[in-house]
Amino acid sequence: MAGKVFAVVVVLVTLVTAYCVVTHVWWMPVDISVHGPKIDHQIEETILVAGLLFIAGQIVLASFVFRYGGATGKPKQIPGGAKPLVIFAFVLVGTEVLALSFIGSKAWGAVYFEAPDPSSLRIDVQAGQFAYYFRYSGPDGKFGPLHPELINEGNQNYFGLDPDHDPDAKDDIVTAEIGIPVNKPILLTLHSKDVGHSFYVRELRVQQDFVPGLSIPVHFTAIQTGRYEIVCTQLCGLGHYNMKAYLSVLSQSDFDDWLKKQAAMQ
Amino acid sequence: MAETQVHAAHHAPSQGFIRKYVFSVDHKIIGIQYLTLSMVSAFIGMALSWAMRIHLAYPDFRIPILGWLSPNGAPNGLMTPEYYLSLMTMHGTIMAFFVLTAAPFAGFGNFVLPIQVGAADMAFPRLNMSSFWVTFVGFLLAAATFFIPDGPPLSGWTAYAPLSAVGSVAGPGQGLGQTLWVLSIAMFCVASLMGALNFIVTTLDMRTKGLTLSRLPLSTWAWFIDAWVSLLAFAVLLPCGLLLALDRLGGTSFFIPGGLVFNDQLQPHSGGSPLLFQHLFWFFGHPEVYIIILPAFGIVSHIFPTFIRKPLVGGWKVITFAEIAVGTLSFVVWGHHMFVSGMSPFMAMVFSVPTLFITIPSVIAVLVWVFSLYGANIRFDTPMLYSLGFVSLFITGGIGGFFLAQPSTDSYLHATSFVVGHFHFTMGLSAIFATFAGFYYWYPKIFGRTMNEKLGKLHFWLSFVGVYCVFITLHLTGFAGSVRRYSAFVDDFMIPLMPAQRFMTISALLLGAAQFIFLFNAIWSRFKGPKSSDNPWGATTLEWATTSPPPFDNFGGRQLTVYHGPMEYDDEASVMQTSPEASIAGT
Amino acid sequence: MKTHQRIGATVFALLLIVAGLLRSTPGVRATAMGQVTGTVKLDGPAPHQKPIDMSKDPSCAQTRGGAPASGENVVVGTDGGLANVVVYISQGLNGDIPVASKPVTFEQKGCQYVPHVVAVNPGQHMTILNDDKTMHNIHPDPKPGGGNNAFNKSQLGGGPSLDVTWTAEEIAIPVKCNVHPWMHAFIVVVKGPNGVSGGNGSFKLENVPPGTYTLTAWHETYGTQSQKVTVAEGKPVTADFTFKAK
Amino acid sequence: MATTVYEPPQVERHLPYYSGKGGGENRAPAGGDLHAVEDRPLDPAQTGIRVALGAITMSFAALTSAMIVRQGTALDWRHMTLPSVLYLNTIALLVSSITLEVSRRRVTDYARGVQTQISIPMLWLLATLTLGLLFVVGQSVAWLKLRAEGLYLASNPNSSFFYLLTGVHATHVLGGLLALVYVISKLRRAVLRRSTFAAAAQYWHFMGALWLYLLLLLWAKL
Repeated sequence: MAGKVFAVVVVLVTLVTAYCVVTHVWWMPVDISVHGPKIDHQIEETILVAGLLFIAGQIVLASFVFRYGGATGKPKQIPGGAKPLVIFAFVLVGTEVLALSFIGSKAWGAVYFEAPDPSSLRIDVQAGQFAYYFRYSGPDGKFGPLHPELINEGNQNYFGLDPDHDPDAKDDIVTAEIGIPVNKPILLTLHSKDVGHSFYVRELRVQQDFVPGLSIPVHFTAIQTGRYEIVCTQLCGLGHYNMKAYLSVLSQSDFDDWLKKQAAMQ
Repeated sequence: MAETQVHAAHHAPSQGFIRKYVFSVDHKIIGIQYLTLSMVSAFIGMALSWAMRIHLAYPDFRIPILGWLSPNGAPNGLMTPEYYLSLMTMHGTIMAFFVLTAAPFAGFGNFVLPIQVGAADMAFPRLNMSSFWVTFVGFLLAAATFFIPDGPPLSGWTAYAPLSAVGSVAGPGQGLGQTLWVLSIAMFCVASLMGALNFIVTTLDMRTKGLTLSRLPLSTWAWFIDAWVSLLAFAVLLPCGLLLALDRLGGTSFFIPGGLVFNDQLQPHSGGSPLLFQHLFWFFGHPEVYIIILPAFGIVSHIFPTFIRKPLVGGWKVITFAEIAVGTLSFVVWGHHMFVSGMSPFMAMVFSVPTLFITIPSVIAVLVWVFSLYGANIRFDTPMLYSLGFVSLFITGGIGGFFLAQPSTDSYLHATSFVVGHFHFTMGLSAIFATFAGFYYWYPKIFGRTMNEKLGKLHFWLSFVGVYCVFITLHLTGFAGSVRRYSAFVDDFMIPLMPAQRFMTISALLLGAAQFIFLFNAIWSRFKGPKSSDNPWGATTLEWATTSPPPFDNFGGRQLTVYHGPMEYDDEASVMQTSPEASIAGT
Repeated sequence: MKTHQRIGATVFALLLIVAGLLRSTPGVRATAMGQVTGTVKLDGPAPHQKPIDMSKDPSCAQTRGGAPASGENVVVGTDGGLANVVVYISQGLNGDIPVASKPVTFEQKGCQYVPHVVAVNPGQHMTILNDDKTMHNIHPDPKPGGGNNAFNKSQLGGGPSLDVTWTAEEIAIPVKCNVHPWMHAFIVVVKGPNGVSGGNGSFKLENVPPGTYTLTAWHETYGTQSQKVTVAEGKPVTADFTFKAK
Repeated sequence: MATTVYEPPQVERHLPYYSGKGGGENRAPAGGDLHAVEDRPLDPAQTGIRVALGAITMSFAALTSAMIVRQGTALDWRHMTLPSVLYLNTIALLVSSITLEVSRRRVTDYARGVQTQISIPMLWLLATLTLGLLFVVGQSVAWLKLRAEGLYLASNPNSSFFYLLTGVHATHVLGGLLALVYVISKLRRAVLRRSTFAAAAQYWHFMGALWLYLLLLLWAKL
């Protein structure tokens, strides 16, 4: 009896899970980046491979439990013993994981091995407890050097710039929201001023940690205008859940206006 | 002469309550002490998860006891974000170390392993006693963080530097609380090293006559392999903790880079590497999840043959070699925790491959369990139900691994609730289910009484369904980009997921409530349960060849001789390992 | 049982009376206290105050009702009055200086601190309120070893108020909210009567016992200025300050 | 049910780790006579010490990799000159290994009946103990020297690692000294098992080798 119930429960759970995944009850948001489809494709590929293993595993488990629960008489082993199982694991699962790691490496390589476009718009991103700030180089195209000892957030000097002494820093534009032009390669440089943080934009399919002491480049191209959330995914302290910023993907002309307005506010 | 006295002392039970039950060198008492400690820890950890789940789904609900417990962290029962993170940190720490590492390995291992190898005790009984008491002090240190003004640390069980290294400038709980946490973990490391050493030497040197390695029960095999993994892994966590402690207390900069600014103030550190911490931690941290799951493999493999009335397919070899492969590979996959941490993308690929390949031995283990059911005569006593539940949970959990082993898919799913769902299935609940299986299985041996079967089954069904309701939903919300370790959902993105959050909370409350059935059953049966025979399951290994509970030196001075492997079953018939009868299953 | 209660009630009533008598016999003679009033002005152009971008937390804008926020380092009124200057008696107060009994309130409103500069006596109660829908953490950072304890506590939107006291005198303990990094304020802990200049630069020190004092004005950007004043019984004295813009 | 009675299986003599060799009986016999103790099979103490040395190796490997990573990534590394007393300490520790080995052979002779006096190995043991103590004292002299130069634990990463590695190693050496004291007390009462002595000696030699390695690591400016 218990075996039959167990089998039914396992099958039910498997079907409900499969249904939820296949019908996308809760699912990834729309993809707005050039590289994103590769990642989405890889996720689908993995769902296919792993999903088949999941369903097969649970159903076989359930059916054996259903069939052999409470049986009597001389028990028997599966014909051929363990050899076919081990071969199956090595060949089938081995092929699967090889294929996954091969295709996955290609997807990964296409995203992360590609050198950033030299014409990319460079934006400096700083994370701190518990906010992001962004810096554009301004007309001179140069970022002023950072002086951590000058950071004074109350005076809104979030980066520790010294425009009085550093000419490069004079026209740097610091913003609380990141605006980017659509269809233009973007190169972010991530650095943290205190602890580890992360830069996660679900729609961009980008997640990258900020590691204190390191400057980490991230590049992408957004292909759809709109306003998207950037959230922190690396535990950074009490305000972690509330650490976010917005990414505005704008048309080129809107972006130019936006940046002008930001420059005027400095 | 001195040696005679030592000799005599070893074989005679100590007198007096303290020496007999508290500071006892008897491995059985120590095993029970470990199990009790982890049961207490499990209920504490569960209570913490309840508080967190309630807060997540019903942020305005005033949790009654919480306001009284911490007027600072939860004024009027409303949790502050820092208190949520503290509870989360302590839930992870208590569950990962004091429950999942302690119960299936140190708890059952201590009680059962020496009996299964036919020894009178562990190789080093006094070392064994100290390893429990050091663990206990570690537990007290961790628990003490709840009672200091600043509260427990909030940097998660992974305690990433520099958040965990710079001290109280990083936020509440990061002062004394984090220091106590580091000390507690260091204590746990020392205790685990002593325990692992004892397990290894006992298995190597203390086996009784005829008990070759190929005749070891599968649970002993798993504990033996596990002891090696934990010996090597905890030997790395200990120096890692030492470096962290020096950064916190000695002003060094191992993990703290220069130029950090907290609250507009430049910190006096330079040159440290946060990634170094992550590497050291995960070099321990990934084997740690196998340290947790390998004893579960062993317990389930040990229980299966008894209740399917035949040997496992492939005998002792296939499953054991799968365990060895898993244990070995676990040391070369730690980088998959760091795909998004600024590690070079090439290294990410290098770590991805062994991570994916570790599924092969895991799949072999699962295939062994599943296909052993073929042609079996399955008996559904509670231990077996829990073992079957373990297999189902482990399959489900393993599937999630495919997504997290690849850097490309991980870059979306990393740090979402998908990960939380994944590790709760694979190492959390799987290991808990195996622990329950072991508990129902060995309970008659430990206490000489049988647990109530009806309550046990009720406990199983509620737990099994509850686990799926909570943790599958976590996977699904993870696909939707729900970020883990958030104390409230203020993202535009995550507010639509609130119904799922409520569903998980209600399921988790029910799942937790079901555990009180177990608690009641365990305590009630201890005093009122029906007396058990020496071998109630018709099993074959040495622990069933002695009385229930076993005498002080396990076999009453007998030196056993072993003639068979551990899986001599054939429907109703079975042959004890100690019996000189002919083999019926050819093991 | 009854008798016990009656005895208890009597003792309690007696205690109340004694306590009342003790309270009504003040240690200091209740004389008519003096008063110092004045205005703080800024000489020169006020520096530009950057507007604050609060887009990080949309709920801030909600509470503000759309009013834009800007920095508060130098707040100058229409007629050059300099706000947020703390005026206090730095020398001349002797003996047992009474502690103000009314608690000061310190609010978080629209993701800024109200007031931006708050003066408080050591031992005086300070009530911290969060009127916003979002969570703030209150993170005062006094000088180490100065006698005041740093703390870092979060307060949920509309959550219960916090009650804080400071133990030692300290000119300007910076306060921050890390969730909204632009939020900053100063807590000035000084003994005796004090006042903070308002939007038009005017301030008022009440309950000043007669005597000659050094009056000091402190501003977060422009530093301190002092002058001598003599306060007579029951008579208001005027003292003005002018800070030079940099 | 089958009824054939099987003989107990043969115990493989040459592969002790692969056989159930009756470890449950593996206890010192009554009487505590050193000559009788000699013939006992391999003692868990020796296996235990080897396993423990494995764990210690792992810990120092972790510290080494931490040091290499820390040295490679940072610009704040200041190479320092090692205090010369370290070389004297090294000699003391190496000589102590030799004296211990001499003592161990004398104990073997004693057990075989070649030697009759227990005081000779005892003297060698005491010499080892003294040299070990000298080493620990010498290490603290090195610490004092660095302190006099103004190099503290937190001064720079090189000094941090110096204090850390020498400190952790010295702690282990102190553990070894305790083991020697235990061996001496057992020897005094003539109840010393050769395996116990062998285990302590293995640990002690390992500490010497470990120190040579650490010295090389600290000396080489990687």
